[in-house]
Amino acid sequence: MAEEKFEPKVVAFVCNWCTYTGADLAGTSRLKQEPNARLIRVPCTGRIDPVFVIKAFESGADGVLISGCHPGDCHYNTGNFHARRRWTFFKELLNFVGIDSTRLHFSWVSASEGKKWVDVVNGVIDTVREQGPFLKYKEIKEHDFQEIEN
Amino acid sequence: MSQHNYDPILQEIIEITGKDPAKCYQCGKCSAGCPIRDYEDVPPNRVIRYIQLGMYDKALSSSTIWMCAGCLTCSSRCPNDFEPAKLMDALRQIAIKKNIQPADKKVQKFHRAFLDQIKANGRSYELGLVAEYKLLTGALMQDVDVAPTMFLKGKIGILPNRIKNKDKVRKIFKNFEEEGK
Amino acid sequence: MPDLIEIAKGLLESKEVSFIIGYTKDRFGRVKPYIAKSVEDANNLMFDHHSIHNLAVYLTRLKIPENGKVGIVAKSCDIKAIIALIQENQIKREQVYIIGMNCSGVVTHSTDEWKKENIQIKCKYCADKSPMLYDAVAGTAEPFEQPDDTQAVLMQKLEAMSSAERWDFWAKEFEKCIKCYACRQVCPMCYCEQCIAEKNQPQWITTSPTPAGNFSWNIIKAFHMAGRCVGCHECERACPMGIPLTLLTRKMGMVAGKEFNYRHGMAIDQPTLVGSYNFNDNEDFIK
Amino acid sequence: MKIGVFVCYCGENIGRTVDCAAVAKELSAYPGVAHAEAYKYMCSDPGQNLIKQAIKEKNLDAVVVGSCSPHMHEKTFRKACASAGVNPYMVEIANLREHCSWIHDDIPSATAKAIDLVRIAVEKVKYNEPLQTIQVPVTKRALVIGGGIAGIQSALDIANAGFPVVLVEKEPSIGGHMSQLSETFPTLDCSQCILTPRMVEVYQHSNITLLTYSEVEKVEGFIGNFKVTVRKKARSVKDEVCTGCGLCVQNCPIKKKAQSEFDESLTTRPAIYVPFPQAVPNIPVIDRSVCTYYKTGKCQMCKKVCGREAIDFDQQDTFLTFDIGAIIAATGYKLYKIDKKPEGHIYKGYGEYGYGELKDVIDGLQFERIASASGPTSGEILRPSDKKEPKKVVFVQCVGSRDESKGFSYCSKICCMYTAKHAMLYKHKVHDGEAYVFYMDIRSNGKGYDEFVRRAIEEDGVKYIRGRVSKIYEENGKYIVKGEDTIAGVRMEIDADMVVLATAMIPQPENSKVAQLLGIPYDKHGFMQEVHPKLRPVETSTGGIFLAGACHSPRDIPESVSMASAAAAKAMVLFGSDILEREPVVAKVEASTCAGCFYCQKVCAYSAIERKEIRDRQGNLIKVVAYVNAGLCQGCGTCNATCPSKSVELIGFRDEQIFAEIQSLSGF
Amino acid sequence: MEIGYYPGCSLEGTAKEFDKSLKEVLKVLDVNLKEIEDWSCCGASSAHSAGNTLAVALPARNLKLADDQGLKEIVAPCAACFNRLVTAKHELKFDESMRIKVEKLLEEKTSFNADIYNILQLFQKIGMEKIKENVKINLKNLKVACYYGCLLVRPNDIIQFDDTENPLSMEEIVMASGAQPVNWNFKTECCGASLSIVHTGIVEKLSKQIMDNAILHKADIIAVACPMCHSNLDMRQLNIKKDYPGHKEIPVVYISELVGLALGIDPAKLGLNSHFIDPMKVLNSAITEEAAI
Repeated sequence: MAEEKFEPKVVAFVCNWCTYTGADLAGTSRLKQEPNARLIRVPCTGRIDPVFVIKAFESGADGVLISGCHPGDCHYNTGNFHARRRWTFFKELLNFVGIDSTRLHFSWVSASEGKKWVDVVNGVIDTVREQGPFLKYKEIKEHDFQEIEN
Repeated sequence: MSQHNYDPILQEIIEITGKDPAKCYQCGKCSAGCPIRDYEDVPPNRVIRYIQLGMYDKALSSSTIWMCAGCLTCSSRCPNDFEPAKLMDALRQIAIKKNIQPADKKVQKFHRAFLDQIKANGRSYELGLVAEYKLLTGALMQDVDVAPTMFLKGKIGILPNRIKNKDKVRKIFKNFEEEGK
Repeated sequence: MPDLIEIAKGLLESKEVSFIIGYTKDRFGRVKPYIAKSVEDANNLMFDHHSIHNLAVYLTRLKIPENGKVGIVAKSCDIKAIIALIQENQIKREQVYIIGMNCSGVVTHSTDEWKKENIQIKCKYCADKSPMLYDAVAGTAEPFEQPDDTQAVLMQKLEAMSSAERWDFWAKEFEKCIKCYACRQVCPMCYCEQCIAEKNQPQWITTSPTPAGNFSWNIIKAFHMAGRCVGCHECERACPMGIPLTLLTRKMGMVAGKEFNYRHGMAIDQPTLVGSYNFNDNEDFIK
Repeated sequence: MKIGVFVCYCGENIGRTVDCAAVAKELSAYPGVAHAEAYKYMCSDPGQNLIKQAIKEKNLDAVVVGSCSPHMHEKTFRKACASAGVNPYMVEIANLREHCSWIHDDIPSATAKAIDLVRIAVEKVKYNEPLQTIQVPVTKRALVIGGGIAGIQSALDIANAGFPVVLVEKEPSIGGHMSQLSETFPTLDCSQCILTPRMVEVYQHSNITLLTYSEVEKVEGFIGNFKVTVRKKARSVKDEVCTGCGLCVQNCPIKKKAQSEFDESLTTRPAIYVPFPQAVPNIPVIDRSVCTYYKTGKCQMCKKVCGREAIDFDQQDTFLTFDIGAIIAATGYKLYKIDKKPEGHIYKGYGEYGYGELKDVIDGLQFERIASASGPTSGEILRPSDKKEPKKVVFVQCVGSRDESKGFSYCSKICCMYTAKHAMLYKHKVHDGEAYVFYMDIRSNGKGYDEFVRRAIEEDGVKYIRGRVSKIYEENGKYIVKGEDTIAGVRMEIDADMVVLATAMIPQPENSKVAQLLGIPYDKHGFMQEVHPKLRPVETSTGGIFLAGACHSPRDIPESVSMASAAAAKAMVLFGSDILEREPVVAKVEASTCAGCFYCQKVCAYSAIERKEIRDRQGNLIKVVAYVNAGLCQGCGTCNATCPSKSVELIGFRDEQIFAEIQSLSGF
Repeated sequence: MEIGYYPGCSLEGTAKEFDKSLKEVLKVLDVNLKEIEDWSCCGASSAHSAGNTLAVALPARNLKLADDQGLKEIVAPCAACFNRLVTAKHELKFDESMRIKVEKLLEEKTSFNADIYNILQLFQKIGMEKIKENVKINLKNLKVACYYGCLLVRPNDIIQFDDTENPLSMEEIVMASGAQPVNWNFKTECCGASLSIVHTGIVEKLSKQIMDNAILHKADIIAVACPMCHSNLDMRQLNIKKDYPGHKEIPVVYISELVGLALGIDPAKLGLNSHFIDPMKVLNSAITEEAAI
């Protein structure tokens, strides 16, 4: 993937009630965003399993964003609280093995924060673009394919 | 802490008292229970109000901060766990630093005299204290009536009790004065 | 160490427990796990610097009947695992008779001789050398010369590195992994009947020992230990390829301590870190 | 699997920046896609017909629509497909408008993105499975806990709508605190006069099962299907035979042993008693803690005088169970007492006001009783200690309320109003008396409320002093009230004959217990928690359980009544249909792989995870596994992500589906 | 029982009799006092007008001395000293940055393990029974108003001793000594404390109010546990009598003196003769009826 101009792939796992709706609002308010993000809708941040993130990187994502309701606003009362603990560990772990906060991002975006959503998404995309393609992960992935082939 | 604590004086107050004046909602319970209330030019709650409004000079120049007897009645009854008595301490300390003319010179002089005693002897020594204080204030005639009886009843020694390691205590004061600068 | 044996005999005699999981020396003098079923067996029980295995793992591997009861010889680090297992409903408190050992440290490999450079890292930063939950206590904890916490040093070194350097470090380490799952088998906290690694619908983790597969396996394994690992270092001891697995688990432990000032397996009634939350948990990392 | 892809131009909305035709074309070649087309308005009738047609012709078994946000038209398209024979849950929406065309300008990249979005949806739908909405039957019977004005209102509303109601009250009579009040603000009409008819109506209502002197013991099940056990405490009087003649009460030799709860301890009552004359039901109860018979086995005076042989000393508590569809909690409040509290209590007492040991320093409800025509002084204002008429009365607001150091941060909301009322009533009855009110702020936001307070000040000459009282102590029959008027900045020391403290409103002590029974959250004070402060103020996080009145937060009669009616309405919405349709998006446990660590149970906010024992034929326990109660599960999927062995799956968002979505990205 | 002793400056001066009586009483109750060697002033109310660090450093020096001299528990009879010592200990314990600043002032590490008792707590430790056993003189006709003042009970969260508004521990001791405490309203009102020398007028007024309330509640005598309170009530009464004609005088004694009296110790040894308002008249009239028991 040696393109002259690198366009990052960002996968965003968002909760249905706050962030997805916030993104809808951004749309209805016609707030322009960079086209690099792909949203995957889940009911609640509580549903998002760290294996999703790993899989996303394996599938060629250069950056991952996870976003849900602000604490206290969770449609399911406590889902985001449990998620928050999960991420505290997971981001530390990934950082420890070399995937730092420039690749993995978190945010709380409520249904009314269309503007914030735009800033977050564009922010993430720009940081990831600066980082360039996630070659290191792609290498080990490539390696896999060869192994499987032969 | 409240939003406005970028203000240096306010910050110092919070630093000293550990309490944010914004906590006070001006119920006046402190003034209501203050034993010295009748002798203060400004009610304690109003002193706090001045701080809230950033009118520090008004607060610092009030006699209230010097009259406060430190009985902590206000602190123990305050509905917001804000401690007015601590604030008074803080304001005194600041007033001394900024050497603002206290509305009540006598109290400040007394405290100075008291501390000088400790500095000199390691312990306070009433006769010396009264004497020095009188020199500072010129209230030479005060307590003449009780003093003799005090001697008779052996309540005041003629000589101060000094401690062995006066230097230790002096050091504390020295370092403290350094700290101020 | 007579008192251990006496306790064991008493238990087996009175039939209070159906057997006792402990340590014994084989004919070559090597210490190995041992199950004492009879009073005679009890004589073979022993405990010393070479009793390194975390026997708690057997509590889930051997099926203990609903109202059965077994004895187990356990160091404080093993007891943590037992407590954790009770918290995670793998065994009932009344099903185990814990013979807590006052521990004075163990060697890294059962064949090592007892001297400073052979002492396990975990003993270096072990905060509780005497049992925190037990039915009986045996042994005496002698103070011993602490080994240097080389792992902590390495940890700091890693943290000082750039992300890329860290990545390379781990890429090299994980490359060694042959997916033998010894780390999993020996881990008392890995009691799932079907591990996520075996789940194939969908297959989150590539089973073949390829770089990507190894990466995801080791990461997920470490993550599943977050807030649950009791730090017995058995995984690393068992790893035939010498991957420094406890770097990861210890890191998770440090996060638990730093962020939630929590240590797993300290008390049965303490709420587990996973599964509970606090409204004011730190969230600086969330935009 | 045959998937149909339908791309909507949404007029210009999508079409302007996304080349919809290209998207359809691209997708038509995509594995699994049997049909792909684009159309101007997919949500329009012709649009929907296109879909139905395609389904029939190409007999598709799954559909992906690239259109506006699923929050807009997911339902529409699901319906359409259902009518054409495709299970509605085999439909996925790709959001090409809000998440693509409206936020991008550059056509190529927007189109490329659109293609990805549709692909993601296609990949997901491949793993969708036909689902049926969960249908639970609704038991059309309501349980109302608490027989105060709120409970009464809810019960009557529901009963009048034709649904059966079980009303449970822990005291011997319904009526709650309102029955104790003298007159009510801002109209000063007599509380009893407006309440009593309601109480009687409840008693006589054919749809209401009234259980007084009873408490809820157990609550099982879920919305529409609760099973509730009620403990009917032994009254020692057979309610079915008692005529309420009152002979037993008159003849009870014990006259002064027990303090009257109704008169707030200003009077005493016999061992067998009816709380107050207008009590409903008018059936006495024996207070076994003071009755001589239960102490010594002697007396039985009541039994002797009862012509109907209604007295039954051996009566036991009985348990009744009901099938309930909806529950309304209306457990109400009590007044905080200023007395010394044990170590570690969440509230502290007021030593500076005498720890409640000063006889003529009373609280609001006690004053209500004194001012009430049916009260101990028949409405004459006389102070408790010496029954003299106080000429100077001080009213103190915010006692407890808004006092963090005593454990309260909140405003009790009604004190400003009832204090004004008290002062007014006092002035009306003691013309030459002086009334002082110590207040911090006057909060009189309600219809006619502020006018009411002004009236107290302007017409009745009540003196309002802005400041908290620092100390109250007794000095030969006078009560010295030390305060400060913070407006004038002057000290106010008043020697009063009586002091009335407007003490904080706190939840009934049983509140948190009830909340636990119902499995609904409550705050640190014990007030029950609504699910959304603005849009769902009477609903709780547990479906089918609603809140009414002061069990939620301090509130006055009108607010309690309207909240009660709101709760009743919510319950009746539930009763509007025979079955409850719920999205099939719930968790499901794979028992064979479940290791029984029950982390899922720990993270579930709805206690939907239960324990199930698995035994072999001999009945030996093999293991204990998690089991999801689909009735309670709300479908957040936190359990799914938490489960280490992935043995819990959230139907509709199963791992396979999300896995497929993620993997589809490897292409882009 | 042995216990460390921090007399404080006043007990060497105006409050000599407090010191004397306490020592006499403890002899009888076999407690021996071990005075902290080379103790220095606690800074009283003046230090914290000057600066928090100074206000903590001065007591900190003494806490250190106590620890160095191996004293596990110390009693500070003077309420002001007690208050300063406890407050300082609290600050050092819970305020890291304060501790560091203070150690700068002291130029040495702090240590503050000793438990600090006021005189009432000391009596509680000794036990009411022990006192009752040793009572020789019957004081049952003596009505005592227990005056705590401010610093014994405030700030409650730090001092954690008795109730701020209506403390009762001194009453217990009075009852144990056979006298009867009266219930009154000014137990913890302030006497003006350090304003004594500077604003004598104020202190006189406050003290008068306090005494009047005690008298109003039929007290024959006021018991105190604070030198400040004592001098303000006792010594100032001379002026009060001048400035407020018709002031009914009431003797003011230290709780230790009262206990000592009950234990049958010679009043002179207790220093009961060194008060401005002679308490002996009242005391004698109270005990004449039936002397020794």
